[in-house]
Amino acid sequence: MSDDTDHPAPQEESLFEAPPMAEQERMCEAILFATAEPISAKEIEARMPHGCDAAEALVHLRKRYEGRGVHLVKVGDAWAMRTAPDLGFLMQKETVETRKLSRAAIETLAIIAYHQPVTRAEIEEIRGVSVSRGTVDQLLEMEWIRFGRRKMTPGRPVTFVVTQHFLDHFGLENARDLPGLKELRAAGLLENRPPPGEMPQMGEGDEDLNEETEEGQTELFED
Amino acid sequence: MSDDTDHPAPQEESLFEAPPMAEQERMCEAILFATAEPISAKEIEARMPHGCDAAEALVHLRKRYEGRGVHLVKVGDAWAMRTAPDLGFLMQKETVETRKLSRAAIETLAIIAYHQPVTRAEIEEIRGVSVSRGTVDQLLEMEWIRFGRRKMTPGRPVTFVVTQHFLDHFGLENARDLPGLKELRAAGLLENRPPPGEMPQMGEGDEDLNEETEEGQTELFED
Amino acid sequence: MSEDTFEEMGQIESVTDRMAAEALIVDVDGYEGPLDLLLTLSRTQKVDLRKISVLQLAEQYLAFVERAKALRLELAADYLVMAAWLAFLKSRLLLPPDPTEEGPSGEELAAHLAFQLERLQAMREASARLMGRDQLGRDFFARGLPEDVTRIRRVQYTATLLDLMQGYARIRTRDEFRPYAFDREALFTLEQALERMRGLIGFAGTWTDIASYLPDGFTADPARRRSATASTFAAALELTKEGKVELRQSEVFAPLELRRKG
Repeated sequence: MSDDTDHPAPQEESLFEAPPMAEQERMCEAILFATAEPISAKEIEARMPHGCDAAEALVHLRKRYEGRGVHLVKVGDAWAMRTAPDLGFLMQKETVETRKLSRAAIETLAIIAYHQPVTRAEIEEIRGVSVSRGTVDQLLEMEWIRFGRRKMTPGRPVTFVVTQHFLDHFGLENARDLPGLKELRAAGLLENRPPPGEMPQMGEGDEDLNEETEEGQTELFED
Repeated sequence: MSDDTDHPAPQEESLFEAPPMAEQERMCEAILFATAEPISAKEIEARMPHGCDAAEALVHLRKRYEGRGVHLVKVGDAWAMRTAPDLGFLMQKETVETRKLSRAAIETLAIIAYHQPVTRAEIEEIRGVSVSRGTVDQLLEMEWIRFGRRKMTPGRPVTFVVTQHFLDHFGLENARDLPGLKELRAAGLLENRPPPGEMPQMGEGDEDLNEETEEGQTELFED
Repeated sequence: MSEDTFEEMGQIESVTDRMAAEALIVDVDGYEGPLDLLLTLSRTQKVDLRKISVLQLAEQYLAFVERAKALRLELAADYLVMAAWLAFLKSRLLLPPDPTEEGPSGEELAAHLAFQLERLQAMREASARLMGRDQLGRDFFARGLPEDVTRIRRVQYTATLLDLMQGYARIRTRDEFRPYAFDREALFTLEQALERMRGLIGFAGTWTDIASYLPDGFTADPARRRSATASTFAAALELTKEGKVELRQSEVFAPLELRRKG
């Protein structure tokens, strides 16, 4: 008992050496198989024995599952096991009937994904109509979008960004992997070009709504 | 539809050749991963393309997962993927909650520290109340106290002493280093003013001390 | 049967055209605003949106609005706003630029409208591509049999040396041990002041110096007087806030006077 405390840390470390990498890989595999939601390397590591390097083990594991019926995919800064998309046809039984999204909701989602962080006014400017509260609520409820930082423009409007859940759902590692993003940017179509004067402003009707949502949201912002 | 039943099986097989075994293995893997319940080879096969042999694919798959973090196990006559039993500890998340020792435990510990070696009867006499078994057990379990020598008095009662662990925790070299009451008061750590009407038990030395502190406080207060 | 009729008539082209024209009118509610309608109209030009003729588009839009009016269809205000603006744009595009005129030129406005249409079109295509991707729960799947992570809560008890010493002192002094604290005898608390004043304001019909509310025994000793004055003043503010009394002061450093309200 007293011996342990008398000696400095180095000895302790040698007592609890990190398991070999193959074993660490097994551990990551077990943890990932057990969870349905994406889980960060940090969280995985926290559950592994002291001294493990989850990030490295995950790289090995990902390679091991290449071409298999189940893949290790990266979702934002988290990881998850997912069945290979080409085998979807086997899973009719597992298919969950998703709520059919309205055209407005789909377009709003796409605009948020490609233009994020984007304010409600900017979405309205792009779609040319006001965005109904229900549309945004639906996307928030599905956890496909969330509030981002406030914009440093007059009124400090809230912005919307897509979530990890969104990335997971559409099999994206990163919001930068959105299809056609580069081309759209190159074509200048993701720019926020202010209209020259004397143009009718699109979808202005929702001022009060903005104010309403603005309150109480500050807590939701990271940093 | 009606065509299928009119023609005999052989022709159909040649039309839809079963995928290679590696592919069948992938399919089983994906189905097993995604299903919420154990699933029989027959059910798996029913979901695979015509001509597949799920039973054989499962044998290969089981082999593939041998020694991995996840195993393919048979549950009754169904199959399921399960994390390897030796990794069960990863499925636990330990949270340590630190709580303050109860007043009874602190007082008992204090008496043991100041009076060691001390018997239970002596502790009770000093505290004026009986010492519950749970309190002593808790301190023993924390390894802050241990049994000392038996006292050479009638009944040869066991005594309690504090441990090295205790000294380490409190940063003491020796139990004799514990400051005495007088020192505590002199250090200004303790105030010793009893509520009115309960003076009789006070030690003599307390009177002047009170005056002392009172003076000091008045000064502080006037500034 | 009906297919045969179409073929016989040999007018498929004109029928679909007619149906499209009707759809435009009947489905006016189906459009998501003027921009959406403009985008639909632009398709009849069958050119790259970058090369679109905004003038032609403006004319198409205005014709559409005229037709809708002829059919006595209710058009939302923003459709009419857009119609007015496009009429204005049309005149700007047709007339030679007036150098004295302020603001953006007709070409600039037209270019921005074309940009808006192109951007909306691009977002429509992007959303179609997004929804066309493999989706979780449809094309690929998560673990069907997730295992729960059991949370083990371990309680660790702790104490400090001070706890220990205080515990011992408590026993040795028969429980009459308190941690070091200020002597509170010279204190007159806000609660005490409030309680005292609540009892007394009933009598304060006329303006009275709040100094007269200091309790007995708190006026001679400076420390006690200071504490009582502060608390009484705070209590007076509190009662003013509650609307029970009024406070006044004739000049800086003059006595504060208090009177019952109502």
